[in-house]
Amino acid sequence: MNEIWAGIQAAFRLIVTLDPDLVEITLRSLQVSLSALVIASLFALPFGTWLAIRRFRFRRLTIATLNALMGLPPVVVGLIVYLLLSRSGPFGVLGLLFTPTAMIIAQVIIITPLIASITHQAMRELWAEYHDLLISLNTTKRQRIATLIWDGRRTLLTAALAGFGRAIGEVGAIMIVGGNIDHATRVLTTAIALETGKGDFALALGLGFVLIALALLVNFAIHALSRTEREGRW
Amino acid sequence: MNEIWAGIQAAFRLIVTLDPDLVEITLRSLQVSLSALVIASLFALPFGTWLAIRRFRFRRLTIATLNALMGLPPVVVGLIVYLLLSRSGPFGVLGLLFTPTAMIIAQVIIITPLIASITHQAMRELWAEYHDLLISLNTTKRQRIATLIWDGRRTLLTAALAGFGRAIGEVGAIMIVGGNIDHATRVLTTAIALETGKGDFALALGLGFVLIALALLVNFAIHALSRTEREGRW
Amino acid sequence: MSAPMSVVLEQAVITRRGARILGPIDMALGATGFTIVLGPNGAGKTSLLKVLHGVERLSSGRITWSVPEHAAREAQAYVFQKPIMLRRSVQHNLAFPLQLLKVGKPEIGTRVADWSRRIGLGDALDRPAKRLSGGEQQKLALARALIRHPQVVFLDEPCANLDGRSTREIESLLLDASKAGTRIIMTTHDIGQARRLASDVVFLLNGRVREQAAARDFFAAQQTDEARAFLNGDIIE
Amino acid sequence: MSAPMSVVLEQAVITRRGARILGPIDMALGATGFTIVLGPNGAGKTSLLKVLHGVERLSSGRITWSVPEHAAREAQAYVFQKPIMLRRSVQHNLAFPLQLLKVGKPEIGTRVADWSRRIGLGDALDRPAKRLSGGEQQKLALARALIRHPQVVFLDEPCANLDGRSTREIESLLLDASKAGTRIIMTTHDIGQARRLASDVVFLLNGRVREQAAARDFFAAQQTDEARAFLNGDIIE
Amino acid sequence: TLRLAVTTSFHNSGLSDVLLPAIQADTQIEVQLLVVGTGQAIRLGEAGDVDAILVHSRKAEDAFLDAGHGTHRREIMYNDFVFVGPAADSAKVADAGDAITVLQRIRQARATFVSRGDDSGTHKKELSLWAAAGADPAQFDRWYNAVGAGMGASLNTASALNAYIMADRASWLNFGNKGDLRLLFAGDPSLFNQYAYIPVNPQRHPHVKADAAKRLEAWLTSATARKLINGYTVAGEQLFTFNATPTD
Ligand SMILES: Nc1ncnc2c1ncn2[C@@H]1O[C@H](COP(=O)(O)OP(=O)(O)OP(=O)(O)O)[C@@H](O)[C@H]1O
Ligand SMILES: Nc1ncnc2c1ncn2[C@@H]1O[C@H](COP(=O)(O)OP(=O)(O)OP(=O)(O)O)[C@@H](O)[C@H]1O
Ligand SMILES: [Mg+2]
Ligand SMILES: [Mg+2]
Repeated sequence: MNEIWAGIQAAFRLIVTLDPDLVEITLRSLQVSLSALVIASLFALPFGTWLAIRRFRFRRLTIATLNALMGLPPVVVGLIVYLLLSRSGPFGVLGLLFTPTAMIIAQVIIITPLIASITHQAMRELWAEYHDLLISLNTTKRQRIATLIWDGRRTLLTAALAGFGRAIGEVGAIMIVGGNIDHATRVLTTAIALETGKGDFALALGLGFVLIALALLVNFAIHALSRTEREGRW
Repeated sequence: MNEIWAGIQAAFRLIVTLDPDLVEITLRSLQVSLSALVIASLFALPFGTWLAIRRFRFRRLTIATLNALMGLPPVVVGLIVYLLLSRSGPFGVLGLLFTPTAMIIAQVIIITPLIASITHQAMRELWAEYHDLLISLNTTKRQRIATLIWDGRRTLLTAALAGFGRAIGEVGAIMIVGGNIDHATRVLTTAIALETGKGDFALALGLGFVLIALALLVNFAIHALSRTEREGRW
Repeated sequence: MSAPMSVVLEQAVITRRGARILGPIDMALGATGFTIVLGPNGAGKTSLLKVLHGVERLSSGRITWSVPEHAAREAQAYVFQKPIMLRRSVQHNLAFPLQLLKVGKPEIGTRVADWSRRIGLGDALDRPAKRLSGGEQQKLALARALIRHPQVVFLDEPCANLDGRSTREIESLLLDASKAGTRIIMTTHDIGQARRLASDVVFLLNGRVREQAAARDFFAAQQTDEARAFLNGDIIE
Repeated sequence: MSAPMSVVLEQAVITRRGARILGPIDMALGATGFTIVLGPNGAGKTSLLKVLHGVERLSSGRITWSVPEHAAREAQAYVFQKPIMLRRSVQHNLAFPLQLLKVGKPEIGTRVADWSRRIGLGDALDRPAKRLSGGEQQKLALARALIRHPQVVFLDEPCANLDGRSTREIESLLLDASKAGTRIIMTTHDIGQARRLASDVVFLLNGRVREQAAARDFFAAQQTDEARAFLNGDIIE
Repeated sequence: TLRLAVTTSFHNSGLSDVLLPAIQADTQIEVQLLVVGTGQAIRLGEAGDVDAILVHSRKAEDAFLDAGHGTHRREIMYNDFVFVGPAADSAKVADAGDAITVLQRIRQARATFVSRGDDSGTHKKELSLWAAAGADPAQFDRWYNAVGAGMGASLNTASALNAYIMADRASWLNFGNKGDLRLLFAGDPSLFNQYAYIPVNPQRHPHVKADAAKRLEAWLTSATARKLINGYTVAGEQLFTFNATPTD
């Protein structure tokens, strides 16, 4: 119990003293997760939308699979990415292992299905609404997807935020491909895992609270930017 | 590279031989994650819907917070639950630590915000559509929520599946509160983490593929039940 | 039949994103009669009806029903300009308002059968309501509103998409209801229909009540040029 | 003006979940004229128009335009029974079809200004289209369809929610377009309007073409009792 | 920079925080530590993803060398394992003569016991001791918990279960969540824990920084290292004993 209190104090101390290590790993966490979010969205938003408007033979199968991939175990993803990037793996020569890039790659793989699924679900509604009009205006597939993404951007926010949340809190994969190397690939979550292992719960919790604060900050910022709630029919 | 191949073989071997340990931890994974999903949905679906229909002062704040909580780092959740359930903690007397129950509790905390956020986003659309009618029919809050959930059940599927995916693949939290004790709290993800630590990548991957297969199975089953794609305007 | 329901609007105003879309309106509607609200597109008819019914809130001013808020809401029904179809079958759409009142299953069954027949959808009970044709949806919405036997009914252009015969049937149905004491407040762009149904008329223009009179007097001689122009389908002012 | 567009339906049928909702229809529509499709609610008017336009697919049978599929689609426009509003402002709704064609900004600006004025929404350019009144939305949908100067226009009850004056304006606007060579295929429940506009009439019943004739002949003397009953607003058969 | 795979027990000791800066200063080598399980450390070496490994599991090390993944094995230092358990010490292990007896008493008392169960050096050591005690953990029931986790995680579990556990002294002393666990038994030579340094074979993996690895080895076996290692104490206790044979 008092550990939780100690954790809050630790978080407070870390923040007010602007502990340089903390700042470093926090920025790295942000950098990795935001990059992963951007890259994943570039695939996932169009793909999810495309799934919503396109009817083809194995559509249901594809969607079910996509939903299933939301359950990709991070550790396994990490392992596979590790094997691919490992020196003895096919992309070993790139020397990406144990770098932030490797962590971004792993996280992209983890969050893309999540973002795509939520996008698909949100876009089906909008497509049902726009279907006749867009067909009638003789639009190209590309134009349809663009229109839906643009007009549905506010609902897509949730998809993106879900992806970011999954990324920023993820540890299993980046631990393996990043290696949690001090001053190189250590991020908040891996640091938390480390301190937990040392039994230093106060510090672990402190870092955890910092991470949560970070997530809150990002979300408030994004919400402030896109005035989500102004939307809707009221 | 060949490890991946070896992993596929391992998965195959594990499945065909119906390795008793595998069956045990697989069933435990299912039991834990499905229980967590059901419990979380019981909170999250009504709450997310309530958020969509209710306008109150701190609504935007609440939603932003909810979205942020999608980023709860599993390790931290695990740590807090651990502290609460440990003998020195307030609920120590219950002796829940290192039991599947503890793992379920942790996972419920992790996936509830995710399910609630997606629900909220999906329900705003439907509420915009039903708003006038439900107000006009002088419905109670309860009736509104019930109506929305029922008529929106197909879109809520994605929310539930996302929650399940997050739960079944999660390792950070259950490792701490479950302890990965053999024959007691070991599940697929913790077993994978263990084998990875041992350096037995083939077995780790094998278990990973079993896990993915499991997720696919569950998703196909659910999709088969609720004929999602029959829905829509076509 | 319970207490009669009259309503009074005082300085009622709706503003949306700065623009005033309705009011200020001071108006009283009696407990009986068949009021037709007329006015050009965008005059504020729908807004007025929604305010009276309470689905749209006033930005300023007061609305007071002769009976307590709750009782008023209980006894009212509204048919929206764009039919709102529940994502359910026709019969479940009809049953919905009754289920909310916890009416017994058999009772619901008989009433649903009765009304679906009246609107000519007796053999479409299991069709998804959203797939109905425009006119069918409008009729379904009307039936769903009347199935509760409301004391006050708001109808927003209920016959806009109906064919000649359905329109006639609906009109006679409404006249019967009105005779039976149901208070009806309705908008329409069909002047002929207005003449056939109205006991009194409210003429809206740019969100304000321009004229309110008994139907006979109104159609005989309009007090304002705008009303006259409107009835002739001319450009107003 | 490019190649004239006529169309032929052969044994055209639409079935939805087992039920046949349209057809079998054999019908030819010439490259010119103002065709009014009449019929009771649920007759299949909307379905027929959608099939002709190509937004609804045939379950069986053939539809053939005199010009290649693509050219046909390019030159057509459709005003749906329920206006479909993009979740954008009025002006962006108007600009949308032009943007798709990569029309230059200034050109778009002038055309949008022109059309918004014509439908009396000149001072509502920045309002969200979804917040417009029923009639305003219908007029916006119409303008959005005509802004591309299509050769063929399908109109599904375009005046259902319009006031007398707007109806008149739209009618004259359509007549001008028709004279200018635009092919118009339209449904309405307003017989008077049908008389004023139609050059020829298609009378649908239960998804089948019951009668097809020049407007003059049709309104002078219907070949079938059903058509006669329909025009009198009587119960059909 | 040079990548060195080490085991959790070594990292938890905190010694690395003392050594790395010194290494940086003396040799300009920036050592990047990968803290992983013993098995994973070995695998990282085999794959050539690290330039050297520092582990404590003789069998695995020899296998690694026999397979030609490493150039040679260089002993650096040792620490020792200790038996930790509830202050109450229900199994009365505190006054046991040697490690074997400790285990036998725990088993007779069926006292809750937490095992790493992750094939790590520590775990292998524990198993060998059980074997020496003539017992097979596979036969044990509920009181024996193989948690399959790192040293720290296992200690957390033990502390929560208030159970007996075998840990390396370093991890134990640095462990922050002792609860009412106490160090009950230590000192039996059979509990010594030899750390060895193995550079990854450049013939196998041309890209590994062989010379840096060599220089690091030289430093690790130098007098400076001796001073730092022997001088490193936690709570006043010396953790490691330098026992490298200096290069002459
Ligand atoms: N939420 C809103 N935001 C902005 N303007 C609105 C909103 N709702 C309605 N308006 C405007 O208020 C005016 C009145 O709308 P209303 O729907 O009451 O008109 P109406 O009389 O029903 O017209 P119609 O006969 O076309 O149905 C319209 O000009 C409309 O654009
Ligand atoms: N997707 C569908 N599934 C099942 N039935 C359908 C579907 N679409 C249309 N129908 C039915 O087909 C019939 C014709 O529909 P349609 O919309 O063409 O009628 P309409 O002539 O336009 O009627 P209205 O004058 O009311 O607009 C209706 O009875 C309708 O219920
Ligand atoms: Mg209106
Ligand atoms: Mg129609």
